[in-house]
Amino acid sequence: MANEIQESIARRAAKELNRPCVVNLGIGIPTLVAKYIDDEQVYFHTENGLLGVTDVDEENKDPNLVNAGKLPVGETIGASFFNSAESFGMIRGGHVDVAILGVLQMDQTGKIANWAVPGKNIMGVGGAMDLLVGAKKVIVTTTHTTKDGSSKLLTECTFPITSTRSVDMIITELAVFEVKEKKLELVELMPGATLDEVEEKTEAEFSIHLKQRQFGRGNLNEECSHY
Amino acid sequence: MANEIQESIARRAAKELNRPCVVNLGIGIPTLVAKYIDDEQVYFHTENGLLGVTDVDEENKDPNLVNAGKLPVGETIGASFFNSAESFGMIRGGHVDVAILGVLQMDQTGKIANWAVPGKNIMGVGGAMDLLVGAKKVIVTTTHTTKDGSSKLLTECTFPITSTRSVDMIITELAVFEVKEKKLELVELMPGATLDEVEEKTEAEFSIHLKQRQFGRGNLNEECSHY
Amino acid sequence: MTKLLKDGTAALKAVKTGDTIMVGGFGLIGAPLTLIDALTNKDVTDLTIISNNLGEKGKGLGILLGQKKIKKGIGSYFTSNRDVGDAYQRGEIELELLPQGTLSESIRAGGAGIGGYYTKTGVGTDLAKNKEEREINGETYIFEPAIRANIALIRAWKSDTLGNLVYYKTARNFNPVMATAADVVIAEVDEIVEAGELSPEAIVTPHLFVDGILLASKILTNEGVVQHG
Amino acid sequence: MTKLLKDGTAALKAVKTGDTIMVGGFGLIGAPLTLIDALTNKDVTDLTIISNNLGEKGKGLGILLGQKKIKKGIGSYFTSNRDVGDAYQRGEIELELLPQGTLSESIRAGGAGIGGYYTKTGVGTDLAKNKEEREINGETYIFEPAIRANIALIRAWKSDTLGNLVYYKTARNFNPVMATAADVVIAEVDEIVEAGELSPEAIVTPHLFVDGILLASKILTNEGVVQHG
Repeated sequence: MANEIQESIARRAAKELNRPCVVNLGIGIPTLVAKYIDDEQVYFHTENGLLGVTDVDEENKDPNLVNAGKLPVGETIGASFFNSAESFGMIRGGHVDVAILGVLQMDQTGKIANWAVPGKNIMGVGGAMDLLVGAKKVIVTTTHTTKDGSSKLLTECTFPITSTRSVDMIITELAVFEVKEKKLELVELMPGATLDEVEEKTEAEFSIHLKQRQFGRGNLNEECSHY
Repeated sequence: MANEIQESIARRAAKELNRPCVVNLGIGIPTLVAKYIDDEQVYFHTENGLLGVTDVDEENKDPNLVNAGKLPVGETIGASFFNSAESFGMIRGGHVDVAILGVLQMDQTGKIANWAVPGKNIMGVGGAMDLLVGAKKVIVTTTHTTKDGSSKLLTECTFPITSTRSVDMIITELAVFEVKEKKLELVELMPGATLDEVEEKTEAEFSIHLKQRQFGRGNLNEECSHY
Repeated sequence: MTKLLKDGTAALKAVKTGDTIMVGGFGLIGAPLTLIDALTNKDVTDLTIISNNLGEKGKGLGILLGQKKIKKGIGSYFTSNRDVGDAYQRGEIELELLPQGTLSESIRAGGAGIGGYYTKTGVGTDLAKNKEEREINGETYIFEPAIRANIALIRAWKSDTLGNLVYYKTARNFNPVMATAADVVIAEVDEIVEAGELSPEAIVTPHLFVDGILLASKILTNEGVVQHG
Repeated sequence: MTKLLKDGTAALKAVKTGDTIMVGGFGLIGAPLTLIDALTNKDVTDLTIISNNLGEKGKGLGILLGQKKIKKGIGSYFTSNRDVGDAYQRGEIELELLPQGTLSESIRAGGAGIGGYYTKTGVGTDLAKNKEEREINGETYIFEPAIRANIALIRAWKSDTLGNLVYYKTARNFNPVMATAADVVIAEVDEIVEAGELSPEAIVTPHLFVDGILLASKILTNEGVVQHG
């Protein structure tokens, strides 16, 4: 069940990617997004130094070819390798079109917390903060609630924020929100979800602008367009 | 005649290079220094992006292989190419052992002026200032006087200085000076030169510490040593 | 192959009057001669040109200067073209002179999302006048802001069909950093190869930096610039 | 070939108690496992280790941690080794956490003679506490100082006899920037080739950065770290 929830979120996120597009996927649900991309015009970037990440078979695993989660990956035809400073130059410099990230919490202005928990030692941040300030578009993929059923979409984050930048879109198993001028707009209910359920499970304030959405290929938008 | 003067200065400068050593040569007399290096342990760096500069025959000239003076050069076995930002990172970061540079003027603290002339438009600086702040050791090679016979070693530069950093050594057709704690020390008279002549043609104050010098190979010094 | 451009006119579609344009090259070496030629044929003016030199007299960017299309030049060595000094004397062009290391580092910073940085280069000289100083570990540095442009026109050796680039010998110079620091990046190349033909470990400019690719028709030879193809 | 080192002991000749040491790698991937092993066998302490992670539990730099030789760690992701948190709780180790992009950029700055720089990364977060803010073009940046070390221990794929280096796939990571930012740089490599065998255009680390070369005897495989040769 948990798996099907994650897969549905990932499947929905995949529809947000125009072509061509350079995408950085966080660990967890974001990693699943790649499964729902079946063409070559989405280029996956991993911050440890590879543009052109792809799946790898068990028998072709290379211990020195991994993604940012240190999991074995493959390289596409036309892939390139670079060092960490160059990789984060790409990220901070605005050369990565979309980052798809998991979160611990989000607030109603679209700020997220995904790197530290209060009361525990702050031991790791990795590339989370760089992706938040640098990616042209940030999409959050997450379950709507924590394991104990409380909302992850809060009035205010109680965990340390990752950036003052608001994300652009939040995709859960119940709903899709866009963030416009630091306000949440509910734009879509996920299959089977009701408005009542979303309202009940969302602490953050949001407005409702449900729209009929069309997904296509090749309709370049500003995040993903090349010249 | 002028040529023999230049050659004698270049020949003397070549003796200052220990092995192994990474050296950047300015245009003019410094370029001649390479003629007096007959082994492979001196590696010439040019700031337009090549480590491993060497001479090139007329028939092997490549229009896209040049030094910082835009003159055709060759590449040694084991040479490498890099971009301008990387090249100046090497220079500023202290990875070039010695820079040998020409000057317009020097003062008695060892500061030099080699990029601009008062009253004319300031139109070019190139890599002069970067080499001055970054090279571990800076050697000046120059004629002792200007064409009209006035000293290039002045109490104070009247032309705009290239850096607040003092150079380490000054080699002219008459003498060799070391710069110690921002003071000039005459350490050597060039063949045929007299102390009287040096004193007469030098406006800058200097002390005299003439020494018998020995030149050898392989005696690593701190500027050129590798681990 | 969506990035392949059919000619110089198509390549410069995005260029407008008033734009800031980075142009690769060290003199004519590694300069995008085909794209520069197209720029001289395009009806745009008031350009700010960021390039190590403004070409040579009557060559490369020197032609653009003669057309009075350049409002301002940012570079390290304008001395290579006497016309620049003359135009400056006549008040026809504004100039900003930077040490070559500062020019290349500021462009790199612009491409890497760095707002500015501190360098020792130039401290205490005429080029540091009015620049902010800061002591770091007992040494004096000056602040230099990052540089970005609307357009970068660069030259590479080979591009694959995705836009991954490698460079030839000292024709590399400013091109890889300029490829990172403009909203639109057009690369003129000697050769276009299939994706997969360039070694993934040897690619210098990954394709995400490159928006358009044009096969070069002006080539620098020992006999000067020649038209090719 | 003067840079070739005969074993780990010779390679670490310059390492002293109290030194700051950069160690390449992203976890164990691209980490100089042979040199780390030699470090665990050397009688030095009070080390400051600059590395993305402090290894894994009981592996790589994790062994050095267990030996209490590390006074301070500077990195971006200590979470990969639970022992780090425990040592921190017991007050045995000081930690400085930086965003991964800031860590790599500060090292690059240290190697390139840049005193410090302004980045947007981390602005307004707990990691920016007490860091200087500056507005540049209407956006807020924070100041980050350059980072250098006494020694850098890195891993490359191939070295030629001069010390020119190329790297293998994602084992590249922090290694090329660390190669620029220490007084003494030792590279552990899988293979040593003759000068001239590496393409001059594909060399990632020119030999002027490299002081010593050691042929690797600890290799990361799919089955873990194995001893070789």
